[in-house]
Amino acid sequence: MYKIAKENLSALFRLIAETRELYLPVKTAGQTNYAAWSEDAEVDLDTLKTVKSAKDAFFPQSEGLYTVKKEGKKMSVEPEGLKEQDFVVFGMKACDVKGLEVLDNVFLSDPVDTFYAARREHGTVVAMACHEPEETCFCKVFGVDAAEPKSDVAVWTAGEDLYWKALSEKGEALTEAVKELFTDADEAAVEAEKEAIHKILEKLPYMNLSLEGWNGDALSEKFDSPIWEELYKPCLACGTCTFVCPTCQCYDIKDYSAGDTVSRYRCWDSCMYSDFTMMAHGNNRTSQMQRFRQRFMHKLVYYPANNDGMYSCVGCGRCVEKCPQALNIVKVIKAFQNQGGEQ
Amino acid sequence: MSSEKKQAELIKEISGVNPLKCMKCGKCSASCPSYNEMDIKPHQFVSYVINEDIESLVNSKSLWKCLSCFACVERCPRDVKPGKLIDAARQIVVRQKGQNYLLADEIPELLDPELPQQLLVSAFRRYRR
Amino acid sequence: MQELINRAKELLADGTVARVLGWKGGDLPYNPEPAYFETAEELADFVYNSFCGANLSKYMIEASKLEGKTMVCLKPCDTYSFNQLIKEHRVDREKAYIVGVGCKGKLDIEKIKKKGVKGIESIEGAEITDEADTLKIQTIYGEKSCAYADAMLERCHVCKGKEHMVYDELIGDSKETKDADRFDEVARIEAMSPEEKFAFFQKELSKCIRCNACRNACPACSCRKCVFDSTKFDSSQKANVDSFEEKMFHIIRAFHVAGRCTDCGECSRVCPQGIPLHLFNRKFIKDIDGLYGEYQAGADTTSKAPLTNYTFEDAEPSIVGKRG
Amino acid sequence: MSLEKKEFKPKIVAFCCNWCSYAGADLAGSSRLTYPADVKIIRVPCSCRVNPMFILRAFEKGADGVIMCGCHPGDCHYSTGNFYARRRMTLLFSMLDYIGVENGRTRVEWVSAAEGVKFSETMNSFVEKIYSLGENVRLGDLRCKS
Amino acid sequence: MQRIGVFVCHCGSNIAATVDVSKVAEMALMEPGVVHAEDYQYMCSEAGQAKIAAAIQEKNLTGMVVCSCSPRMHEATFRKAAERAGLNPYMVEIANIREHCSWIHKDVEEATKKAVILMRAAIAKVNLNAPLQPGESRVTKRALVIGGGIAGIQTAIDIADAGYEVDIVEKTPSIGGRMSQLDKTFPTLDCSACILTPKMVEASAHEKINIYTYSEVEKVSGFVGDFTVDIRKKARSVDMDKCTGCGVCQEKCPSKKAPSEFNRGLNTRSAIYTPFAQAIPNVPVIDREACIKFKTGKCGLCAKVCQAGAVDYEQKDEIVTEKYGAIVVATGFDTIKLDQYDEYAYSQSKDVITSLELERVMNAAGPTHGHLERLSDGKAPKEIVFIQCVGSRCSDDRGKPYCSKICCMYTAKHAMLIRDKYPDVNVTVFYIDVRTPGKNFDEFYRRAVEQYGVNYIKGQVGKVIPQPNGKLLVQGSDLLDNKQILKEADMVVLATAIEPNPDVRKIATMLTASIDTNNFLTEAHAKLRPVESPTAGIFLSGVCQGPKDIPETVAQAGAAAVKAIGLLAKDKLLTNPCTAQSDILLCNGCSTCENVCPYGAITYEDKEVNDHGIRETRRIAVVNSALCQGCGACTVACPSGAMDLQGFSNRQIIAEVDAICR
Repeated sequence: MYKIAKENLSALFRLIAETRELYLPVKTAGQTNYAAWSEDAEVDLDTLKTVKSAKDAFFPQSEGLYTVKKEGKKMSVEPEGLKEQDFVVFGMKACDVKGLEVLDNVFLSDPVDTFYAARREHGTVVAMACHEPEETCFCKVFGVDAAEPKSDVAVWTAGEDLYWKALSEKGEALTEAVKELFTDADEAAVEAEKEAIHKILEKLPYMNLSLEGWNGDALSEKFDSPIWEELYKPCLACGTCTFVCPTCQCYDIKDYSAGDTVSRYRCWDSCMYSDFTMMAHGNNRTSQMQRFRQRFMHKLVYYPANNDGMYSCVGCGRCVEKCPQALNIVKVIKAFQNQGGEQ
Repeated sequence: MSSEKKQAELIKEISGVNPLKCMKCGKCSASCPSYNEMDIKPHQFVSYVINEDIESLVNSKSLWKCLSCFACVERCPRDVKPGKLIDAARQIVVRQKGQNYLLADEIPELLDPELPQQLLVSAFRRYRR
Repeated sequence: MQELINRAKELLADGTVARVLGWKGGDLPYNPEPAYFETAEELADFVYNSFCGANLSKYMIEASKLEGKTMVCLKPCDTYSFNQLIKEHRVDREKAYIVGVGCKGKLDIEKIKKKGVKGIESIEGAEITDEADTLKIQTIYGEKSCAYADAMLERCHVCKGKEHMVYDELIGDSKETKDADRFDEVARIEAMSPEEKFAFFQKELSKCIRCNACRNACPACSCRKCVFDSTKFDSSQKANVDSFEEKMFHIIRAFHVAGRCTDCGECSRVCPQGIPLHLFNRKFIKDIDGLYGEYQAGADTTSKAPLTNYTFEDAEPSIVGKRG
Repeated sequence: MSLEKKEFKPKIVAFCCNWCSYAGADLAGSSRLTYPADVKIIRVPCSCRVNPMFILRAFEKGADGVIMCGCHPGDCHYSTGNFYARRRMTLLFSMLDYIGVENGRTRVEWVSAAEGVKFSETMNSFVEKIYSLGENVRLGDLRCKS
Repeated sequence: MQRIGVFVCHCGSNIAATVDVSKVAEMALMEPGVVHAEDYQYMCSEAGQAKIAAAIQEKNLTGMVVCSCSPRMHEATFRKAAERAGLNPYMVEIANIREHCSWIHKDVEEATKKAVILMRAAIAKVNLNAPLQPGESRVTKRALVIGGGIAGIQTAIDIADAGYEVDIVEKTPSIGGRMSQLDKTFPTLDCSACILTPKMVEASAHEKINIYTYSEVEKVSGFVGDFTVDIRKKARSVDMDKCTGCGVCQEKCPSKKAPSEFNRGLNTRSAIYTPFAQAIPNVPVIDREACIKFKTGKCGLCAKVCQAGAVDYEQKDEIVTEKYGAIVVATGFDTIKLDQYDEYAYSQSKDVITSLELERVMNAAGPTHGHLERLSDGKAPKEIVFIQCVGSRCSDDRGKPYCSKICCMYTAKHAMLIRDKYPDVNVTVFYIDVRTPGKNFDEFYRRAVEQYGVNYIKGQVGKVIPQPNGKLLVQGSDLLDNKQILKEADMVVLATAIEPNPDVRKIATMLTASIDTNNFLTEAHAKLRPVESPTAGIFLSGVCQGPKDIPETVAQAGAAAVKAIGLLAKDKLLTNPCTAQSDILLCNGCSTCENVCPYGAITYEDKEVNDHGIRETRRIAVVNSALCQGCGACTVACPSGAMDLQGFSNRQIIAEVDAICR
């Protein structure tokens, strides 16, 4: 365990950035999101939740796949290179780290997504314990400990210091590279911080949410429930919940023509969109109710059914905060709880 | 560029006039109150500029006989405005004397019995900055 | 609020309406959601408080297709949107029983949180009947307070007035909240140098994630299929690959609603990234007012919209450069 | 960065209505009134056919200037088309100005079928303006800048 | 995928001298969809068209691009050629590499590059073209002639002689127009009335011609073959059917102070009046502004003296709605106002008059009964000065930039007539140029100089100064003698510029006919289609299209009639298939498009739709393709992009933009 005074963090960032790309929460025009570090970036570690999750660093909102170049009637294809540069994502919360596990299950199982795999290989995650969790958090429900982030490096803030602990080989390597800025520390302050966090977590309103009945077996009864018909009504069909979510992994593949070159890229898609999975004949989900249901069935039923009971929600609460019409996964879970007896 | 051509271009630039627009109607000469005093007539100013014979224009009597009353400028149907051409030719002379612009203090020095008063007034109006 | 519930029960009971469109209480002190109620029992969950910011008029497009009338609760500003939708034949006036509800300014939870308020347990002062100027907020990190006006949505500071443009009956009192000029912010940007303007919008739009919340919440964006979703224009959609795409999207969106936008402020309210999207629409409104005469979309259902109208003497496009 | 500076050759799109401005451009041609080859004309039936999307699209794909020409107000072949176009373009240009795009990059001129001279003068002055503004970097998709 | 052929025309050296045509053809083959490319000397020639036909058939082309002159020139030619070879004509696009490229650029490399880009844009468009089928519309076998001067009369007679109904709408109480105001005509010196009156009578007596005098066109809708026109018949206050034309009312009318329009205000007329003796119809109108009955309610003398009981003070304006297949504009001209020409003292002296006023002065029916006298004091002038080009050929905004064309000849006529009748009068003409192209014209002018001794001075007049003795001091220049001339004259005559009738602007707007900067109506092609407006079904007759003398006007009137007859002779017209269409799956039914459609071509219907499985009834915009003229206003007004224009679709234009910016 090492520590570094908070006021020296910029020196730390500068040092990391010398050898690696560094992504961390940066405030732009009033909002905090993960972005590349630079000398004049306004680093913001105080905001608990960035608007978008850190998923961008491994699964960018859009990324090129290959480019087709036309010369006369001849064409040549140039695949996009894989990530080769080591990079660090600093400040991820335990929930977002858990989100990566969800993505790993999808992208690293056969067939392996090489773009994602390369990013995972070159990325080192420095995760940060949640100093002051908020009422929208419910990570505990999905087995996440906000005080004990599991990643390459874990850091805690306590008093005027930041405590640093490498948890993996990649973490050790990063620590080695920046050790000169650290001083040794004992675990007392961190333990106290962890305890304080756990105490706060107990008080949060959503922490005791029950997931009873949500598992792979309940598929058709959940699917056919009339509750969806009521739940979806306020939904605007925007993609906010999916785009801020640390686990949503659907993407669309599109082409962009710049005249003599055409680039194929992928970009996040949202199951809330009317053209999600649009095919030549149309769309297999014709109503917003069906699209709305898809999102939650996927998170709470389909995904666990295929991944040994692991949910593809991590309880970060971003959708709770950001849905324009105040819909969210918690309301969905609760709605079924209340009606539970009827099924 | 020959010096004649340069001078002609300079006149066009100062006056903002395109002499090629002239259709040789003679209304300028018909309007001119100093016509009889002039050796080169107003409608001829245009041809002198077209022919790049600025030397003759600058040395003409007309240069100092034009009252700058601008009757020709007002009445020219083709926007050629011989009055402005002659005015520009005068400015070339003034500039050659090393005087880009006139100052009120300099007027007495320039006074010359040959020079019409109106010219001074109009020159002052035009070249004062 | 009780008055609203009672009236809703009456209207349901006497068959005037088949359902009520209002808000249902949430599970946090600040997250009520738009909801339909079909029975008196369901109305137990009905709420109407200062967090009911959503403009329900757009829901009436779908509700107009349902059997029977829908009682819809519209705030004064929402009624402009409803009128505009009538004008565009998107809602059926006959299918709506409009209850004009009072408004004393709606709250923006983001603004409260931006003040560092975390772990909210309860909020006092947000009920429609409350007269308090200050919100008392109980959090797990202690009690906090916040001036009501400081927590109001941007649109409420430039409120168009508390008069309903269309309604069947009015319930509840309103309180004037306007304390700023609607066009001040636009004028401030107009006064910037091109470099500053560009930097300002570049920074704001760089946050855009193309979630389409602004479009989908907008009552003027009522297209069945947006041009950005259709293949007709070969236009980009949902990806933000290049910074130009957001500009294109927001400019075209603002252009498409120009002369139709009532300035209801939903776009800015719903933006998860807090982009002041109203600045686009309001620029057009300011230009239209200045160039073609004052026009308030949704003030009526018959007037000709500025972009489907003209006069011989209209300003030339070159005026843009001349205004300086 | 390479020190070699590529000579700036602007891409300029001109939308011309079929009845007046396109004919005006034809007249400029048959009168041999030159203007720079940077200008490429797209024929549309009327200025009111020009969608703001087309203009932004041109910028997206790398245009440095877009000019729209139509019949003089009151002379529209379809009576009213250019009146609507005038309002649309005024608002669009104002918006582009508002977001910090140099307003010299867009222009509307009314050119009749008889105004070959005006057409060529307009194009000359517009191209000159675009040269003075230089490359368009504020609008445009980076993928198109190769 | 289309199979596109590209044909590059050399146009002799017009294109080939500045554009490397074979390079263009070679580059064409690089483009997607292009399966054939060739260049040829004259693509529009028979041999060129044969090459096109051969390629279409041999290579199974589905689309083609011709890189040639302006589509306004030969698009129709190439489309027809394609159609003959079995290709839908709307699968043809033109890349204009002549007017927009070879003629304006000098550098071969640069011009070739541009030509290639223009070609690419056309190819990109054709790739998205779809075959279109023109619709059909009917032709109403009736023509409308607006204006009852010599142009309108001649056109009407020619159309009527071909067997079609014609209506003439004339704004003033009588047909006859400017020609009726003239005394003699050049170059034969016939009496104007003697040759015009028979034409007027012929028109009014023609069974196929119907004349609306004292009437104006109020509203025009529809399109070629099927115009609907509202004509306002202004209240004449005299019953046309009852009036016998005896003229007693005019004699008895106590209000005789109204300036006579016919005599250019040089004398007055009664409030109830026919403009001139030979007026057709010979039925007076009451000028309600001047009439005592209308101003005060008292009088009513004309009604009392009218034995036929024709006077009707209660008469109201009447709107007649009529359908026409063709419309001919013959609105003629007026002289310009001279209030900006102070130097000629027109408003200061009664003895400075315009040439048209001189016509009235010299006319036996005019204010001086044909005696040449000064209007100030009635004295016979001894010295007359004519000033040419007053307001013509003027590049400032006081006058007109064009040559009025008729002044040189009528001035020669006036000078000659004066010298003939009053040999003691000196006539001086100040001219800039004397322009006499026309049969027997120069001979006529030379006669004025040689036979009649008219003094022509090359030079313009600078100013005219009225003298205390009543004379006019004319200060002019003689450029040939290089001297300034001061001349005392008794009378000065100004050859005032002519301009199109001011009403033509309003009429052109109603007809959607285009107009040039001088308010002359634009012809479809300056050389090849001089009597047609670019707007189909609208034809031009007389000075409304440009300055003309009488023989030219009559010739053009006949030409316009032939064009109108050609149209009326058809039973059906093929309509432009490039019309708007609404996509029922995208349409919101919001009515925005309807609001901007100038033709009322858009209506709304409740339609059953199946939107990928969602079945519902929706309000959908429907375009009447017979009414739609394809302007595209609706396509931009439509926020969802449901409205699109065939032949100029969103995707086509975007493809062109992309190709150009590539």
